[in-house]
Amino acid sequence: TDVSILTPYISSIPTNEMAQSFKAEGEKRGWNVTIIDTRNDFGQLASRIEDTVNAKASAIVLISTDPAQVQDQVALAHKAGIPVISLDGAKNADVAVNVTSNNFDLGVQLSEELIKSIGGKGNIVKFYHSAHPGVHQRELGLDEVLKKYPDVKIIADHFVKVPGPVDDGRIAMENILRQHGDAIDGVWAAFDDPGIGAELATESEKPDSKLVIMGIDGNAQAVDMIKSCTHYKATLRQDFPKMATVGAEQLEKILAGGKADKDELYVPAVTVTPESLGVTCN
Amino acid sequence: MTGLARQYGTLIALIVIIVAFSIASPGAFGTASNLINITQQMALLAIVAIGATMVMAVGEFDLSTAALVSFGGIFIVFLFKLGVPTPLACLIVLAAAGCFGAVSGYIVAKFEVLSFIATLAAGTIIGGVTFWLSDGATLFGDIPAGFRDLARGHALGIPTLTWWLIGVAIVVWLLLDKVEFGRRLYAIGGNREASRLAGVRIVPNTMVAFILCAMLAALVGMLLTGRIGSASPTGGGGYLLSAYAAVFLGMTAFREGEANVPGTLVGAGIIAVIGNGLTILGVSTFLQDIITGAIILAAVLVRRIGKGA
Amino acid sequence: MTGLARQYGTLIALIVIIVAFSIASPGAFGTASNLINITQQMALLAIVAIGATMVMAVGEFDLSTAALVSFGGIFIVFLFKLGVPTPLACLIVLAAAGCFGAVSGYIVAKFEVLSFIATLAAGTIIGGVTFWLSDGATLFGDIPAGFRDLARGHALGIPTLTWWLIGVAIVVWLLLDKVEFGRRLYAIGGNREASRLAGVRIVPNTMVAFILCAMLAALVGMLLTGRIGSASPTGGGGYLLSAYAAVFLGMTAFREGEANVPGTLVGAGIIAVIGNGLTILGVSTFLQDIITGAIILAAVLVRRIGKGA
Amino acid sequence: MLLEIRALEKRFSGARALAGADLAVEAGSVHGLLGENGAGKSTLIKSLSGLVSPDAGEIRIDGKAEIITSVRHAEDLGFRFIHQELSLVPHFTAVENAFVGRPYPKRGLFVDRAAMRAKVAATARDIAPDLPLDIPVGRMTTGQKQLVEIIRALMNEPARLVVMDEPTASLSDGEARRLHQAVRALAARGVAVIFISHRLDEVLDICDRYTVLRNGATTGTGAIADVNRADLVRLMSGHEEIRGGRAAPVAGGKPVLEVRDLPFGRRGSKVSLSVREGEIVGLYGLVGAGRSSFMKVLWGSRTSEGGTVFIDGASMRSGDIGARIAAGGAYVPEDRRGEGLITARSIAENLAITNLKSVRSSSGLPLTSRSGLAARTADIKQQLSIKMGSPWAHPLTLSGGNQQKLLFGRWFGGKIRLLILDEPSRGVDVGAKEEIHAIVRRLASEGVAVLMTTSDMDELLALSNRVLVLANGEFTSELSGDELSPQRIVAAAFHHPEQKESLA
Ligand SMILES: Nc1ncnc2c1ncn2[C@@H]1O[C@H](COP(=O)(O)OP(=O)(O)OP(=O)(O)O)[C@@H](O)[C@H]1O
Ligand SMILES: Nc1ncnc2c1ncn2[C@@H]1O[C@H](COP(=O)(O)OP(=O)(O)OP(=O)(O)O)[C@@H](O)[C@H]1O
Ligand SMILES: [Mg+2]
Ligand SMILES: [Mg+2]
Repeated sequence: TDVSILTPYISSIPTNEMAQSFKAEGEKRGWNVTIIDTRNDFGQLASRIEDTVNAKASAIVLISTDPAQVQDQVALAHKAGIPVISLDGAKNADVAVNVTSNNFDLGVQLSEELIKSIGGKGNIVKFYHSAHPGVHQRELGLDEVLKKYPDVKIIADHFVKVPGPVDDGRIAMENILRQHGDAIDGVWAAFDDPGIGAELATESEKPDSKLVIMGIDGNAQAVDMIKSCTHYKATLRQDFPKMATVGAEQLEKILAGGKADKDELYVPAVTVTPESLGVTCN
Repeated sequence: MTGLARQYGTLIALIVIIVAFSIASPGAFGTASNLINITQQMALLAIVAIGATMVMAVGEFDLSTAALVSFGGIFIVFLFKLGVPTPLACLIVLAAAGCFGAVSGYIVAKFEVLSFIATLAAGTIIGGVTFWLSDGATLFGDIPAGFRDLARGHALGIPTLTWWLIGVAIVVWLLLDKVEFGRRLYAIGGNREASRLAGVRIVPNTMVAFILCAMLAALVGMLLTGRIGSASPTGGGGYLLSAYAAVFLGMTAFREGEANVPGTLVGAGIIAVIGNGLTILGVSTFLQDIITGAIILAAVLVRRIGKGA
Repeated sequence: MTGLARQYGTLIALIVIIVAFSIASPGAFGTASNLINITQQMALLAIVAIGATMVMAVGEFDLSTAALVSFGGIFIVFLFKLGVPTPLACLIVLAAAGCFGAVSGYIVAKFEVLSFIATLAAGTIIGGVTFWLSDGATLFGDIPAGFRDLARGHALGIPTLTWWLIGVAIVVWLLLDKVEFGRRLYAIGGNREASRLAGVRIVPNTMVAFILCAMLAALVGMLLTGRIGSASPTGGGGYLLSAYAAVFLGMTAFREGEANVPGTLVGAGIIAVIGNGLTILGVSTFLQDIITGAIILAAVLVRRIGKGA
Repeated sequence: MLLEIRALEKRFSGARALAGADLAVEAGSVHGLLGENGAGKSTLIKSLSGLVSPDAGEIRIDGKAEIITSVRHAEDLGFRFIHQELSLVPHFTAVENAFVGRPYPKRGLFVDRAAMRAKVAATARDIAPDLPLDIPVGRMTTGQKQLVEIIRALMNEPARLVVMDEPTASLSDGEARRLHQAVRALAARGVAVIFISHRLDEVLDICDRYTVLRNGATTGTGAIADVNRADLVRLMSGHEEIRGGRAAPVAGGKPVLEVRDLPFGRRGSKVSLSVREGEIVGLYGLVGAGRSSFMKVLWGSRTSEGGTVFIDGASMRSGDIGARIAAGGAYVPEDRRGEGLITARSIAENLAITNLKSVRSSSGLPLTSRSGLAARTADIKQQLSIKMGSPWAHPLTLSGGNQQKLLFGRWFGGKIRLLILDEPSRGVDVGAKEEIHAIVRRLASEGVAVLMTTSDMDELLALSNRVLVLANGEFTSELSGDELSPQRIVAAAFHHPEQKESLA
């Protein structure tokens, strides 16, 4: 059984974790799993799906991609009888199942958490990357929450450049700190990488600042920072290995001739905080 | 034998690669339908590369092509969201891209600024405009099916995208090889000062090359949007280096040191075939990169080794 | 006045930009600590660009620098995970990068393959190796604090990264401007055939330029890892075009058409100052791109306009 | 015998460049190496410099057979070369160029620029006292570049043999004479010199011995004292020299080129001149006098403020080359490779680029036809008797004289009213030079006005009806009829403009 994992974002930590976990799960089941990455390029992603269909693979796993972004190719696979499942993507008529944490909900959760920790009012800095549809959903979550808190203001925002999001976030935060300094109460990072950059910047530029940084993904470096009682106070860890496991189970059913349990399965996210890691900071 | 290798080394490399993959995977790679599909997969890259070929023919470089691909994709969806009908929207996008190209070409030709830095700056500006049009987000929806069909489906058993490639390749090949305009471009690229002294007008000719290159890049942006049904503000990023790889591979293919359309097609073909073949063989991305790099090196070295002093 | 603009246009552009930002934001931009911080922010980019300057001095191009930056970062963490001690690990990374550079340089100089395509292929291969070393993942952990301190903190009030930049800039400037080796590189870059006729040995000199460029890129990869505490297999991607933008800006800064270290520093300075200043002023990212592009264009046009024929 | 070459052979992909060339050079002598374009002179000396490895034959140095493998090897043997193609680094100054590939003077680890400059300046004092040493050679004139090459070769003391491949091709009489003195001084010190030149009079003047090559083989060698010009020409070409006389201008021709109050020269003094139908006006001056610059202003490739240029009464806008071509202007630039030929394109395209309309497949469509290109090439080839193979070959495969003819030929087919020639026969052998002169005379007799500049006094006298002399960017005199003698012309060229205020 040949299973192809296709994604444009293999070097991002969550995508990679899902891909590697899925590969391990698949190999446990005796599948031959190949990972194909297209370096942020959707045109190429479309081509690679076509190739995989032509190679008559047994199944396709799309990771971190909204199937609508490559709709025709997904439909092509579906028509060719090759099941497509999506991890951290979106529901789609031609996709058997999408296993995900709801990105919009993640954004809402993060925003609530951050705003709570700064006391319901104050200034926040936003790091975002709207070019990625999933990450963009989190931003929409923030917008939704902000409607409830008129006293919370975004005083600076930064579109994070990839590749190199950590250093880009760091340089941006250094500069934002120079302009706004102590006026910053919180940093909202749509994913952990720029949050890590923001923490590094704060450490070296304004170590005694009271600002709070929160992000999404459960990136190991971010978790480490949370454990070390830095400004980084929380990250929402999507349970990527779990998503991969659920995905593999679903795919196993489909390959055995069955059907997926539902067209969308949610794997809840876990909040990582100093408390949850068993450390007390003051 | 070595003479042949020197003359047509890169073309031979392409053929060798195709034969090798066909033997390795006769059922999947070596089928007519897959080979036809490769032409569709290479189409967008090849069209960008053909545009770049014109700019390289005048001896310049356009680093803003990738930004223009993204721009084309985002701007057309932006116009669709405003309710502009398909034909008009396409014209507006092409005209806007043409304006960007005209400005780059004018700056490069008139002020003799190095095209590398001028078009890099132009690309940054165009990228900013693209982000601003889209708010940095991937745009979905509101794309008319009629527009999408320009980049989907088949006609006479050949994918529509392949038809686009055929059309563009023929037109630009005629322009460069048969029409007076092409003679002037190659003359400027060959020796700018000599051409100027012989009465060739540098500025307008260079500008037209940049304009056409920009329009083709924007066209690819639109076709890409049609193909995948969405537009990302960074969607064209992947086309820059590989398009130039195709042109440079092509420069070693037929006429030594001159960018030319048939060569560019061979170059784009090599890149597309390697990607397709290795995926079909189930080679992982990391290894694919290593093999792709090695094959490209081998393709350009074929001509060189044994050339002697 | 116009004479001055022509001679030092790009340097003047840098000064004008700094003055303008200082007026717009005296409290945040125009402070000593911010200006010092800019030198730290530009350091990594500038070191890559200085490496590229050497390759450009021999008239070639190295597109594998970005891949080498990523490689340097991933490979050092990979070695740390194997328990290799810091000094040895650094040496191994530099040596490995040097080997990649030597191969690229040899192919380019010996077989006269266009460096654009040869180093693009080399970069693809290096990228594949990097992905393979890291399984495509960002590597984190096991980085000794001693190593991280090479890229963090201050000495004598100056950031450590700035010291690195100062050191590298002085060494390469001496190499290129004061030592025979540099004269040979510029001779080859200025007229390869003439240099060959004069008995300059093309292959070894070109190779050394590529080797040093590769080592500097890998050094930047290591410093970046030290700075951010993790390494991504695509972490160097952002350095390619901006490093060359710095070099090309610098070529217009002092000696017309020759890549040179002081010029490259000015070029990198312009890019860093714009980024810093616009962020401090709270300009949105999209507008930042547009303004950055426009300023770079203006900086190179300053020299050109009014130059006449 | 310092150097003996015996039966040297070399083929380049089929073509024979050397077919049994012999050459023997004694220490302390100046040896003239002669031959038509393509005879193999450059190939012969390239085998001495290690750039070409001969297929057969031997090279003996001090009686010992030696295989020269590289440029360094040749330098170690004490050989210095001035190659025919200018080999300079454009960004480098004269001083920097002089040291490329040579050991640099050093202070500690670092290159000692002051010592470099002092060394170059010392050599330059004798050869070219006026040469600017500190500007990039890319901004120098061809003649000045040539002087840099000469300085570079003469600067190094331990030389045993200096080979000069056409060192005087773009020097005018003044500079050439200084070079001749330097060459004799070298010989007096015991250095051997191989001197390649197409200017036979200078060879007769300064050489002790000669060797003539024809089709890659030696056809004669001996002492200069035993031969005259006619003998040399016979050895080179196998037939007698043909020399045409100066043509008389068309009687009552109307002015074609008229220049009024054109500011020129560093002090901006105004120039007026006119050239009539059938007239050949020669422009003379020393290296760097501004002859080429003046022609470029006339042609519109350099812009100027004020003044007017008329062709057949129509005023030409400054900088508008197209208008000049439309009015029947034609221009042959000085630097064949840099400004003349598009070396990467075929001969046919080089001949058509000035007039693409003439090779259209049908007059209404801007399509270039291959047969049209071939036909135009065949036509021009026949008119100018160009020796060439396929029209699709690249121009650099032709000999220098034939390359030069391409630059004339590309203006054929349209009407030619004004012909501007900058060094029309640089590096061209006696026979081809005569053919080119015949072309110029023929055009003039058809009513074309010709404005020409040349560094070659023979050529100037052979063609011009009238001579204008430029010194330091200013016109210093106008000579015609009986006034046309080398002495008067050179005297005017050395004149300083300050003393000649009234003439401009
Ligand atoms: N590298 C080369 N490849 C092919 N043919 C060559 C090469 N070099 C020289 N030739 C040919 O060899 C012959 C001799 O050329 P060479 O340059 O030695 O002539 P020359 O006597 O120096 O002529 P000129 O007076 O024009 O300089 C010519 O026919 C030339 O075309
Ligand atoms: N009238 C002038 N105005 C401005 N610049 C001048 C003028 N005359 C000469 N120059 C400058 O002086 C140099 C000599 O120019 P030019 O090429 O015209 O000399 P030339 O007489 O043709 O010398 P050569 O015999 O070496 O070709 C050039 O660098 C040119 O820019
Ligand atoms: Mg010769
Ligand atoms: Mg001249």
